[in-house]
Amino acid sequence: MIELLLILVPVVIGAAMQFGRDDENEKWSRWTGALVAAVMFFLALASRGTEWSFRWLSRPFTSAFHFGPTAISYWIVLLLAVCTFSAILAVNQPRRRRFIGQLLMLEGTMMGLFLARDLLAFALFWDAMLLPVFFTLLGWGGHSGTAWRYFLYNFAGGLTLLLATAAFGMLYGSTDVIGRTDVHLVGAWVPWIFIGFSFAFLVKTPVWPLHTWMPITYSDTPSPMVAVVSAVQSKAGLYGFIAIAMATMPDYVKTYAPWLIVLGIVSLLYGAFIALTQNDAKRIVAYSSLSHLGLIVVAIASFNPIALQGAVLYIIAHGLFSAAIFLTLGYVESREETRSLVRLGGLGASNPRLAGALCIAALAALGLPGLAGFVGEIVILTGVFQAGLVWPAILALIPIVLASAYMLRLFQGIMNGPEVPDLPVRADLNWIEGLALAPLVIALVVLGVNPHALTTFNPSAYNATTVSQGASK
Amino acid sequence: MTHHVMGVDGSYPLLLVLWLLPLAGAILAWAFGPQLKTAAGWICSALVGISFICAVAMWGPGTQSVSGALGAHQALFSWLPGFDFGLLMDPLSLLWTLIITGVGFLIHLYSIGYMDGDRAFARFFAYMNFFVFAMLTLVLSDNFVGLLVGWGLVGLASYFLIGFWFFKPSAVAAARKAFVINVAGDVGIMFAIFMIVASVHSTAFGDAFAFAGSYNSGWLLAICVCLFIGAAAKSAQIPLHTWLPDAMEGPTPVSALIHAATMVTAGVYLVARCAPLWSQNHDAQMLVGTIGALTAIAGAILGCAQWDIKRILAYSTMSQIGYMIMGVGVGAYEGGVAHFFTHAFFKAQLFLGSGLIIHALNNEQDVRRMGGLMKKMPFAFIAMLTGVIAISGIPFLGAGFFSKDLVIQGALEHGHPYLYAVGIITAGITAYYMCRLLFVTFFGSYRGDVDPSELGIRHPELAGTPAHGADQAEAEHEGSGHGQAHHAPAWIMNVPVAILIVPTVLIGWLMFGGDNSPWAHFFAQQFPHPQLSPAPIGEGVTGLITFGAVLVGIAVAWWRYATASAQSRAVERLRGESIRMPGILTHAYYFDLALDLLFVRTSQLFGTIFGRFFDPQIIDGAVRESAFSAQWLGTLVRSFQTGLLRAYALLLVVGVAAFMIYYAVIAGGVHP
Amino acid sequence: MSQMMAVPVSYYVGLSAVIFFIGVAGVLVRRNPLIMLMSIELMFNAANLLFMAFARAWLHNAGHIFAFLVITVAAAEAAIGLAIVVTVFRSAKHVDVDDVALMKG
Amino acid sequence: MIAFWILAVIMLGSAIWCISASKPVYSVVALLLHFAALAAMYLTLNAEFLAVIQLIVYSGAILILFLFVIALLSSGVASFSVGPNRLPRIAIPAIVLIALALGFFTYAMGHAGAVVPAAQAGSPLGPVGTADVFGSVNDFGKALFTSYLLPFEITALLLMVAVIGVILLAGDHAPYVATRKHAAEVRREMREAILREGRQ
Repeated sequence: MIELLLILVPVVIGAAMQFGRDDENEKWSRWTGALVAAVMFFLALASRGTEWSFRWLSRPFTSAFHFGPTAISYWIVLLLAVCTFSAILAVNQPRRRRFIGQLLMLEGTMMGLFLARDLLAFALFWDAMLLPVFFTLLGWGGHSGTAWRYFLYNFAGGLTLLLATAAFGMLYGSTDVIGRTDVHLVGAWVPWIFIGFSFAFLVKTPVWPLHTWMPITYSDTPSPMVAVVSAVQSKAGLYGFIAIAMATMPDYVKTYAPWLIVLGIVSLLYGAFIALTQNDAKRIVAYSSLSHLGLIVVAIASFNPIALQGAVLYIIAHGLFSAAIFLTLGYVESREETRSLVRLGGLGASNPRLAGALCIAALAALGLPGLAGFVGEIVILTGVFQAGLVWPAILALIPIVLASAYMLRLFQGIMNGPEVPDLPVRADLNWIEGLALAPLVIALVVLGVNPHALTTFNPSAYNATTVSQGASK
Repeated sequence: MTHHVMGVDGSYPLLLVLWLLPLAGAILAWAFGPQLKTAAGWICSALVGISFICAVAMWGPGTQSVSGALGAHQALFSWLPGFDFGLLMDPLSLLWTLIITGVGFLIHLYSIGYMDGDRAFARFFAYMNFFVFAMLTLVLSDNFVGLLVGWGLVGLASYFLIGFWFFKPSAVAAARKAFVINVAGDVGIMFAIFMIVASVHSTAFGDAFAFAGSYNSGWLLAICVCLFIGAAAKSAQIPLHTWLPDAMEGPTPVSALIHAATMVTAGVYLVARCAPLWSQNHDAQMLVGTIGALTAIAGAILGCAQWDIKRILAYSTMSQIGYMIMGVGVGAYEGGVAHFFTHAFFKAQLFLGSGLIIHALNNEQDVRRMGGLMKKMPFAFIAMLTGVIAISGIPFLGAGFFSKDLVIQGALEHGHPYLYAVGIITAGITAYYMCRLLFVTFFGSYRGDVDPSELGIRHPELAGTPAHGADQAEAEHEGSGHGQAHHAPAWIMNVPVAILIVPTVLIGWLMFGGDNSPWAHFFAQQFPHPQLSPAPIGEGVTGLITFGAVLVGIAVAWWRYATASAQSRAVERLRGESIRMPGILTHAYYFDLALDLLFVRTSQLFGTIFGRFFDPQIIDGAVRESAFSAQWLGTLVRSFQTGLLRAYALLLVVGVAAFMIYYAVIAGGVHP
Repeated sequence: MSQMMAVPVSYYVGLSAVIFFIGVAGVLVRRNPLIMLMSIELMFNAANLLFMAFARAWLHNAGHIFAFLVITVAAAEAAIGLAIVVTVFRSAKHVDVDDVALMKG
Repeated sequence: MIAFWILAVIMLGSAIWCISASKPVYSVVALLLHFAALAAMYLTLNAEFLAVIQLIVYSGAILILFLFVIALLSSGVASFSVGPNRLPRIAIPAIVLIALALGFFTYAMGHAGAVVPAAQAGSPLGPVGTADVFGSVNDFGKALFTSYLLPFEITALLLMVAVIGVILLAGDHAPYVATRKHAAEVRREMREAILREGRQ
């Protein structure tokens, strides 16, 4: 039942918050939202090992509303709860109540996605989670074209996901397979099913060359929303690769793994090079996301237990630091009304706390040892190298150097240098804004020092079987 | 997989305390800086002092040797199987710990005076303490990942402190450059870690070294080269040295602690720590030794062409680290480490001494605008004089002589006569440029009131003088109305310098006595000692040859800068020398330009092509074209929707007809 | 009767096809909605003729039932069609089908 | 056979007359002739009930309805063709194609081989008007109200819907039918309304 609460409570409350006049109840909405998000966090904590199921279809294949965290998604769900909490506290958009409502609905639908143990439910929430972002883009974003681009790209992915799910159901007879290790699809249709899944996952992640919806979406979406989107929603595809594709059709994933590695490496380099030359702060982070998530794709495609462990670490780490960066950039934008590195500068002198927050987030993103990003990077690459992928490992090291260059450029461009006189500097972080960032920063440091809690996840649940499967072939 | 632990396992609370105290100080000063005000400086210094005391107290466990395990080992936690973390204190790390906390403590004290009145006083000490913590992490770690964590964190601390005055664009750029180049080095170490984990499934030093003999030699060479990329970046070895001179944008105590005494020697530590790996591979030794020697002589030559006092010291640091790297590279680990040890004292001494001058002259760093300071600042003169004696290697009068001799002789003993020659020549050049620094700064008459153009100062920012942004820096530095100039440094700045004079002069005697010296005893079990054939030239003779080179250097410097005629025409001579300085030297062999073209510009070009052309034109273009073709298809289909009833009927009937034809002709008619 | 018995079903099919085609041509070439409706009736009847012929050939009265249903539908169709024609006429004062063409893409 | 040919000729002639008549009322007459001939052909095929229905429903009801509408429209000034013939030029090849298709189809059907068989002993065939033979009211009614009751009921429903539709369409409140002229009028009105608003 906890799963049901996790999904329905945010959705219902979020929907309820959409009613009423625009300017009503703005004040309590933040605290209601934060309270709901906090309760969701503790519910999510308690959800470990629980399951809930209700029969849905029996023909042409069986499926169920079956929810419950898997070994991996448990952490992603926690990440989602933390990020939503932070994002809600960081909301300073107009029509705040509605915005927070959208955030809660996004949380609920993504809870559904990550808790789903049934492919059909997974596909359902895959499309559902697009809607809050879409409406936020229409209501608060700059350009409606962005909203449509986001929606069309991701919905196209959702379509192939649904088709692949249907084909999966017809082939296997049931879609209630996520988190199970005994499902191994074979047949002439499986490559097509895999391609259908992959397309959805690659668009969502996104991976080169399906990424062009992402930079404009990330720069147009208001920061609290994009924090959650980049932190958690972008992990849906990666989670899908691990929990669905690798678990149920390992041989086919293996067949296509070289392509995935190539795409991952190209994303890695491509994103990093572009991030080096952008002037819009949020676009820098967007392209850096492309780069970082490419690394996770490489990790997944390398079929190595250590790399997979690192992928899970890095999924969480990337969620934490990208949320932190986007929230901080949101603070900067709300103060200075610009995101352009050309116009910004010298904020650090008058906003030391803001500078500190951005600094920690940027350092985590560039993989500073001692923060969570580094742990993921080194564990992934160790695994990738161990899997015999020497050149991918070498190429993946280049973006680490580039990351340090563009992240420092971002940080220094905003915070350092002479103070720009015509910027409307207002104030340093207030306590609510600080409270929003605190959980993210603390988690980054704790996981950076000792990520042991996260590595208790047993890769054999997904990988050992697949590896042995692959070996026996 | 057997688990090899270096050091005796156990619980060593002192080790944890000495490691974590500076971190506590950093957090304290960072979080409560505004409340603590100047107390932050005292607290942070005290914490580093306590760390030093703890390090001294760890002498016993750190040098113990029980059944082949040397030193003390404290296990901490584990990320994954193979990624185990712990602290290791053996003679090598003990030595580094003592220097980091001991010299660090003195420099902290000095900083209380130097940074007095700075708006971000507490922040400075937070960074300094953080640096000490990070450096301790680096040297105390018992595995490569922990070392890499420390490696990255000292880079961060260095970044913060170089860019401490972050309103200066030059400081910001220098900080970023230092950080990025160091990350390039980190990446090298990361790759070495991949190879090690792939071989031994563990990151622990013990496991990696126990396996050392059985590595494939190409593989081992690759590991060593990758490790050395990290070492070269951190220790400013050619070609990754370009960040070090720029790093002088940081406050002078920072230059003393980080960019002279401790952090930049991390590469030496790494090579010495991985001695079991290097000893197995002659090619790796050759490579490292050669690069060390090249850096030594290249840095020394550049030192002769600089006018910024801190840049001279920076190139001298680069050159001296070249010595150390050469030492540990060729296999003379004791020698290389010994040079680190003495260098830490005399270079800190030199930097702190120059800091006294800079502080007193209101941030003036150009030696051409100094002169005649001997009478104005006798204490600074003495401090600098002892430092110059030590670094130049004048026999028995300074510490540098003993350690440099160990390195040069070591090169010969391990069969590298060319490196030996380079070492001796470099010693002569070192003596020349250090004496040049001393004579130009302290002899003659004061030139601070001479118009810069008469001294040949054309581009102050290129010469390293803090020109743009300097006003603000000064305003910041003098923030609390501290008066225009510090003509009398506070005692707090003089005491650490005075204390440092003692080891600068005397510490070298530890290394006197060949194999029976206390130094050799200390490291008896640390490093591999291969059987070497005796060198063709004895140690005493080497000392004499070196001394000859040093005398030549001093004589040239004396002739050019210190004779009466040279001093009377100092302004014209300096102007002439500035103007006639070859471009290859003023631009430091164009390394910056080459790196900029090769890496920075290339990356930016890629980024621009991808971001401005590939993304919008090719990828989005393809998407747009497919959208257009869908639109075209729609227009095509739309043209059938004429609204004409009869046209619809026609289409319908044509469809029916098509079906009929299909069944009648293609499907072969009706079969009852 | 015997002469009639000799008629092959294919004759009926041919006749029906020709009438059907005449109906189609009527719908396509005439612009008068009334004649178009009548042409549709022609097509219905062509189909009905086939039903009858095959029902007779196989002695199964399902064909009759179908023809009956077709007649019913044709009646409904004619009623609706004529109602539309009247409505168009009342609104537009003419009934040229080519001019009632605003529902286009 | 002779009857078939005679009736066939009548049917074809009347059908061609129907679609080519210049006035709709001639078409109705032609159609009447056609339906009558068809009813006769039904009789030759032993479908007496359907023949009667054909006469009553088609010739009686539907054609009278057509006549009423023609009378209604002809009372006004309505012309049946305004403006150019807008049928696409593709119509002519299309008609040829259709003719070809039907020809092929007929040819294929010709190979079906079935003939309308003679009445034999034991077959349900009998003279027209006899009860209980194939095609009689009895035979037809039994089938309609037993095996085919559901289609029959649905047809009834269809008829009811048609009646309601006709009442709605042709009732007092005739719905708006968009024509070119109307659309132009609406646009003009809107433009004027906008101009009025602008002046105020």
